[in-house]
Amino acid sequence: MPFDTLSEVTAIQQIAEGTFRMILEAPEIAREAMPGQFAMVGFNSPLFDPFLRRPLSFSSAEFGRVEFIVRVVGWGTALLSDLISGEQIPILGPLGTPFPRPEGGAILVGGGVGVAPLLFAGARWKNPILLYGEANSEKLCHMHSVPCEIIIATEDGSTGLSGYVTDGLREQIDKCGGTVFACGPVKMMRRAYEIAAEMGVECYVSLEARMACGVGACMGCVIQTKDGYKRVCKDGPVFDAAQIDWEALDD
Amino acid sequence: MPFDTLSEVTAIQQIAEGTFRMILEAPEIAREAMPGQFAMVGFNSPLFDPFLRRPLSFSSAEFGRVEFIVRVVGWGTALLSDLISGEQIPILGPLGTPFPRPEGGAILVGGGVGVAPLLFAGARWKNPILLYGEANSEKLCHMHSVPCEIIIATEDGSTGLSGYVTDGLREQIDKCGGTVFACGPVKMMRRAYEIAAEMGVECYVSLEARMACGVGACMGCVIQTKDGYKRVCKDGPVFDAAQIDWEALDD
Amino acid sequence: MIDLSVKIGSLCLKNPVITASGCYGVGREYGELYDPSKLGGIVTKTITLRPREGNSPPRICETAAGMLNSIGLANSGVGAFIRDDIPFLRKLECARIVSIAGEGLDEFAELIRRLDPLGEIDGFEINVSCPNVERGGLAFGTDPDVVGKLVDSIRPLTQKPLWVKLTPNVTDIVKIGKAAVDSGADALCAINTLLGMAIDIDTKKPMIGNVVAGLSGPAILPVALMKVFQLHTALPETPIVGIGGIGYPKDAITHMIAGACAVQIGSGQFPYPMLPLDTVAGIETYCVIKGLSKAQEITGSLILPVK
Amino acid sequence: MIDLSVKIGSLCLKNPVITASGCYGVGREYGELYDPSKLGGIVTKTITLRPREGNSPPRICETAAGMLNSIGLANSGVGAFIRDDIPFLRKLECARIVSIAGEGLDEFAELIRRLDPLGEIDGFEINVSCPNVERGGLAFGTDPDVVGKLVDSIRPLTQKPLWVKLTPNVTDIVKIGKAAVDSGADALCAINTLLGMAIDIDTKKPMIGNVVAGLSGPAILPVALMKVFQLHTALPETPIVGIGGIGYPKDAITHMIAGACAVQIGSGQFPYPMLPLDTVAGIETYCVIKGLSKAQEITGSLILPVK
Ligand SMILES: Cc1cc2nc3c(=O)[nH]c(=O)nc-3n(C[C@H](O)[C@H](O)[C@H](O)COP(=O)(O)OP(=O)(O)OC[C@H]3O[C@@H](n4cnc5c(N)ncnc54)[C@H](O)[C@@H]3O)c2cc1C
Ligand SMILES: Cc1cc2nc3c(=O)[nH]c(=O)nc-3n(C[C@H](O)[C@H](O)[C@H](O)COP(=O)(O)OP(=O)(O)OC[C@H]3O[C@@H](n4cnc5c(N)ncnc54)[C@H](O)[C@@H]3O)c2cc1C
Ligand SMILES: Cc1cc2nc3c(=O)[nH]c(=O)nc-3n(C[C@H](O)[C@H](O)[C@H](O)COP(=O)(O)O)c2cc1C
Ligand SMILES: Cc1cc2nc3c(=O)[nH]c(=O)nc-3n(C[C@H](O)[C@H](O)[C@H](O)COP(=O)(O)O)c2cc1C
Ligand code: FES
Ligand code: FES
Repeated sequence: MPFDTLSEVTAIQQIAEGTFRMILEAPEIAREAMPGQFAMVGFNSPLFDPFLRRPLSFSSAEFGRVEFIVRVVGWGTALLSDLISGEQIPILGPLGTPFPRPEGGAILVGGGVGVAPLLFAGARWKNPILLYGEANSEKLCHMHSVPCEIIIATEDGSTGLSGYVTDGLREQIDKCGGTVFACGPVKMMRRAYEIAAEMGVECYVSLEARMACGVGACMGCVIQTKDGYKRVCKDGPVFDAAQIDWEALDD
Repeated sequence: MPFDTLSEVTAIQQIAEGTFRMILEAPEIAREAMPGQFAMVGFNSPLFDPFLRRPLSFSSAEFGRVEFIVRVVGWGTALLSDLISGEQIPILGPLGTPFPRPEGGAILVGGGVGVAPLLFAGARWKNPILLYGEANSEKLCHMHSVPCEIIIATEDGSTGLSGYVTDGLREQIDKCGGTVFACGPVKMMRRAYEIAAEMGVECYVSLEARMACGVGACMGCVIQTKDGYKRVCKDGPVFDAAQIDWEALDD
Repeated sequence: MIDLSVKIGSLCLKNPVITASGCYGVGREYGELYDPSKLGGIVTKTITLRPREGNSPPRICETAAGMLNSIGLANSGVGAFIRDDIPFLRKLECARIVSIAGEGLDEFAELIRRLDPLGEIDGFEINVSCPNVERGGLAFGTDPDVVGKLVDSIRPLTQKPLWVKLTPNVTDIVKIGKAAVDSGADALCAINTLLGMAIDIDTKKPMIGNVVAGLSGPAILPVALMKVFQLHTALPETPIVGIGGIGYPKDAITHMIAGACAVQIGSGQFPYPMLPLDTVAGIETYCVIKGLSKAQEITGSLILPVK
Repeated sequence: MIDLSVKIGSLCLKNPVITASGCYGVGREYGELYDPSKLGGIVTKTITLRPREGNSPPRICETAAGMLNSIGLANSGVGAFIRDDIPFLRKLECARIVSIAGEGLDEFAELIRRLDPLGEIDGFEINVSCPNVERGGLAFGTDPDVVGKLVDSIRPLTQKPLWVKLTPNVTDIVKIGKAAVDSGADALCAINTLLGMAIDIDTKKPMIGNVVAGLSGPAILPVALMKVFQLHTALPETPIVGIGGIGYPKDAITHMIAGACAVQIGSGQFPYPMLPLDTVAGIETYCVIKGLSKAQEITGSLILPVK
């Protein structure tokens, strides 16, 4: 059950180039939030600037607080980055279908800020392994505490492995098997799915779409699946990658 | 000649209930600003919230800085009151026709935040006297330095004379004569004009109207005068009170 | 005690606040936040005879103080509606208005025939104004004769209230409204979205998959108020349901002052999910402040300047 | 070097940025901030035969991401215009378009007769769309036949470019535009303001003295883009001047992508007085980024989805 609350910003700090961590006091939401779920985060602006709330995945939820990792890409995220502790913003959550809890092992594949929900999964699940990729070390999020085993890759090789985050996926599946959970750019998720499919393991992805209501009421956020249009906010954001019509997805 | 500049907030401080003083770094504007003129003060909001700039009279202009005294009455003034030193906002000015510099003595009559332009006149002119009225002492602006002789009146008598600011006007005109300059609520200005007219002295008032352009281009801010509609932003805001069609003015 | 109830023809609503079609589903989702029975009523998403996939994504896009949508009447058809949603509506204790759209007069008639017997439905809203469907969309809502014929043809099929929802994308909304009323519509709902589009200058592509979309949200409030005022002035006896641009409770009150006896809230819910409920409270507070004993007294209370 | 010049029929502008009628006077006031000759052109406030006082105040009111105005074509008449403003226009080195409105065909004709001989005028914009005048306002702009007749009757009176400025408050803007073009209009300007109103819930009075007003500003950008796109699609050979909702340089570029060969900027100047000049620079930058050698190439570059 979602709650719409006015939540106080407890802390906000930059953790990478253009990326910040935001912690909000939201006890009801924190109690119920599960990895893969998200919130519609709003603004304090009486004249509708911006008009719509922004969907953000939980990167953690504990002790009555929820945490987001946000990359500034436009005006909404820029406004959020300017918040200061003590300010209050409206947030509606938890929303959406969480990641299914894996029976066996879990390989988490996070590209860019897509790592956020996977950090939450990493903290909640048993011994997952997190492959985390960024373009370069400037963009790499500084983690205050890493919830699970983590393998870092950067495209320019400035930190960790050199290359795409998916480059190491085959090896990981080989090593321990388990289900793949991917979040990040569409190209990356698609690649993760292809590798998982080839190797016969399940793959779940967390997709993005522009959202208005965030609760499933407006039919605005659909993506094409093999079973017709599905709402990212309600039927997703987590989908079985095998169900997605990847050709129809823009990247 | 007006300038449109992005000006840094040098200081901002509360000086009465719901009223603050805002000082901006704006060298070109400060150099040219004259008492009675105003600026169109804007916001830093990329999505047009609020859309229009707000007209504010200069309460001082010196050493490259301009000062405003602002009363919070709506969203725009509330946003301004939330600014912090170092932030930048766009301001266009100086605009409008200043008070004509009096030949002889000057009696300045300011009601509420209408005192702002009169403080500027008080600092620039020779020995004026300022009658300043507020509803009560909570609303009375705390002056860092009073530029001229000042007589305070509050409607509830909590500070200074008890009653309306115009109550003492007749006596002042009797005492030293001179031109009356009034700014404040319409009722107050009208009363000041009536007294001045009865006693045969000139009276200038500074009027308010909703403004879009602030420079005289849009014809949006007109008021009715005996000579037809006049633009408050360009033909005013200072008008000879005898020219105003007081019946047509809302208060 | 303020009497918040309002009458829209024969239908009595416990308060003037209704959720608008397409922005609230049938109330299931927002129903997790508060009980829809606290509202005056709800209008379901528009139902069509056959299931409709809807338009290709992206379907929405934010604009200055508003948004564009081009959902394309996505819905699972009247059969699935009766099976899946009617049981949900049964539990609601507020006016349950079903919005319907057809591609021709027959489809409207067939929809009414199938839905009219159901006790869970308190009235119909005829959507002749959705700009997103090639047939049955604009064509219907922009021609007074066609609207008249449509209402003529379905009026005999039901005793339930028939509301007609008007498009603002016409030269003279009063003509269309009058045609609907002359043919027996019980109320007019205004407005649906304004036709609009947005373009990404980087990709040079439309922001919406279907190119053309409908503009809603606070940006359109002045247009909506104008249409409500025009309709109420021309048809003072006809109940008008004001829709468009309500972002705060006070905006709903302006709709009522302009002549609406009730309001519908659409996209204002997206940034502010509790808006419908807060609007009920806001109308009550307004009555208290203004010394009104009934919310109905707000309707048409506009004070025009003496010329 | 980017070639910013654009052609609108026979008229060549040094860049695509024009200031819109009624928001810029004749350029005197904003001319204190920057030299109007740096723009592609200016459109004067609308001139009428006789002086007009205009509507009772308040004449403007802020709305969500926009504003309402009801100036009522306040101007001192064509005589005063020729006497006071023509000498000012003489000094401007950009296209000087005079906007005119009459209460009947004769008045339009008389205005053209008096203004046509003046070398300081590079073209006319026929304002058939101002919603604020009881006669000569809406009536003209909403009827294709009347618009056609009007253009027919003035076309023979001048060799100068005739632009017709369209109202968005119609069911089918293309019909009106086509009528104007068929009668010899050189370009279509779209859009004028949307009809709108606002109400103060405390006083229950309209926020605008004249009650009815015109909505402009970023709020209407999606509507304006839609109309420009419709006109350009239906009349690909006709130059379209895009107006409405431009609040940033990028908004002007969306107008051009949708099909406008030039743009006019109106109320966007009020919060952002340097917007016209910044838009010239923004268009140049856009050309550089996109590797275009001419600003003209932006016009109609919209990429539609393959169905
Ligand atoms: C389920 C979900 C979870 C997400 N989790 C995160 C997260 O944890 N951290 C993070 O940094 N970002 C996340 N995003 C993306 C984030 O929502 C966008 O970056 C953000 O909405 C951009 O807003 P803006 O105003 O800065 O950008 P603008 O481009 O100015 O936004 C304009 C409009 O487009 C929408 N929009 C733009 N980009 C996206 C996008 N990628 N996805 C959805 N809507 C978009 C905005 O919400 C807004 O309505 C998530 C998206 C979804 C759908
Ligand atoms: C020449 C001039 C000088 C002024 N000087 C001062 C000053 O020194 N200090 C001060 O506190 N106030 C001054 N005002 C009044 C000030 O402009 C308004 O209080 C302010 O615009 C209100 O904005 P808001 O967003 O807070 O209120 P809202 O009511 O939300 O504003 C809505 C719209 O109405 C306009 N508006 C509202 N009230 C007024 C008003 N009284 N006059 C003009 N427009 C208004 C706003 O500008 C805005 O466009 C002056 C006004 C004028 C015309
Ligand atoms: C996402 C969305 C979907 C909509 N779907 C419908 C619909 O199915 N039927 C209908 O009559 N109106 C539909 N509308 C229009 C709204 O009911 C309403 O008339 C319009 O949005 C204006 O109101 P607002 O400004 O409060 O949103 C839809 C609007 C939105 C934003
Ligand atoms: C204050 C004001 C006055 C206007 N006066 C005129 C006018 O005299 N003639 C005219 O054709 N359009 C007039 N307009 C309409 C504008 O020229 C323009 O078409 C409209 O405002 C939409 O553009 P915008 O959103 O950029 O403002 C006026 C608009 C405003 C805001
Ligand atoms: S955002 Fe409304 S259904 Fe998903
Ligand atoms: S505000 Fe535009 S003329 Fe005064």
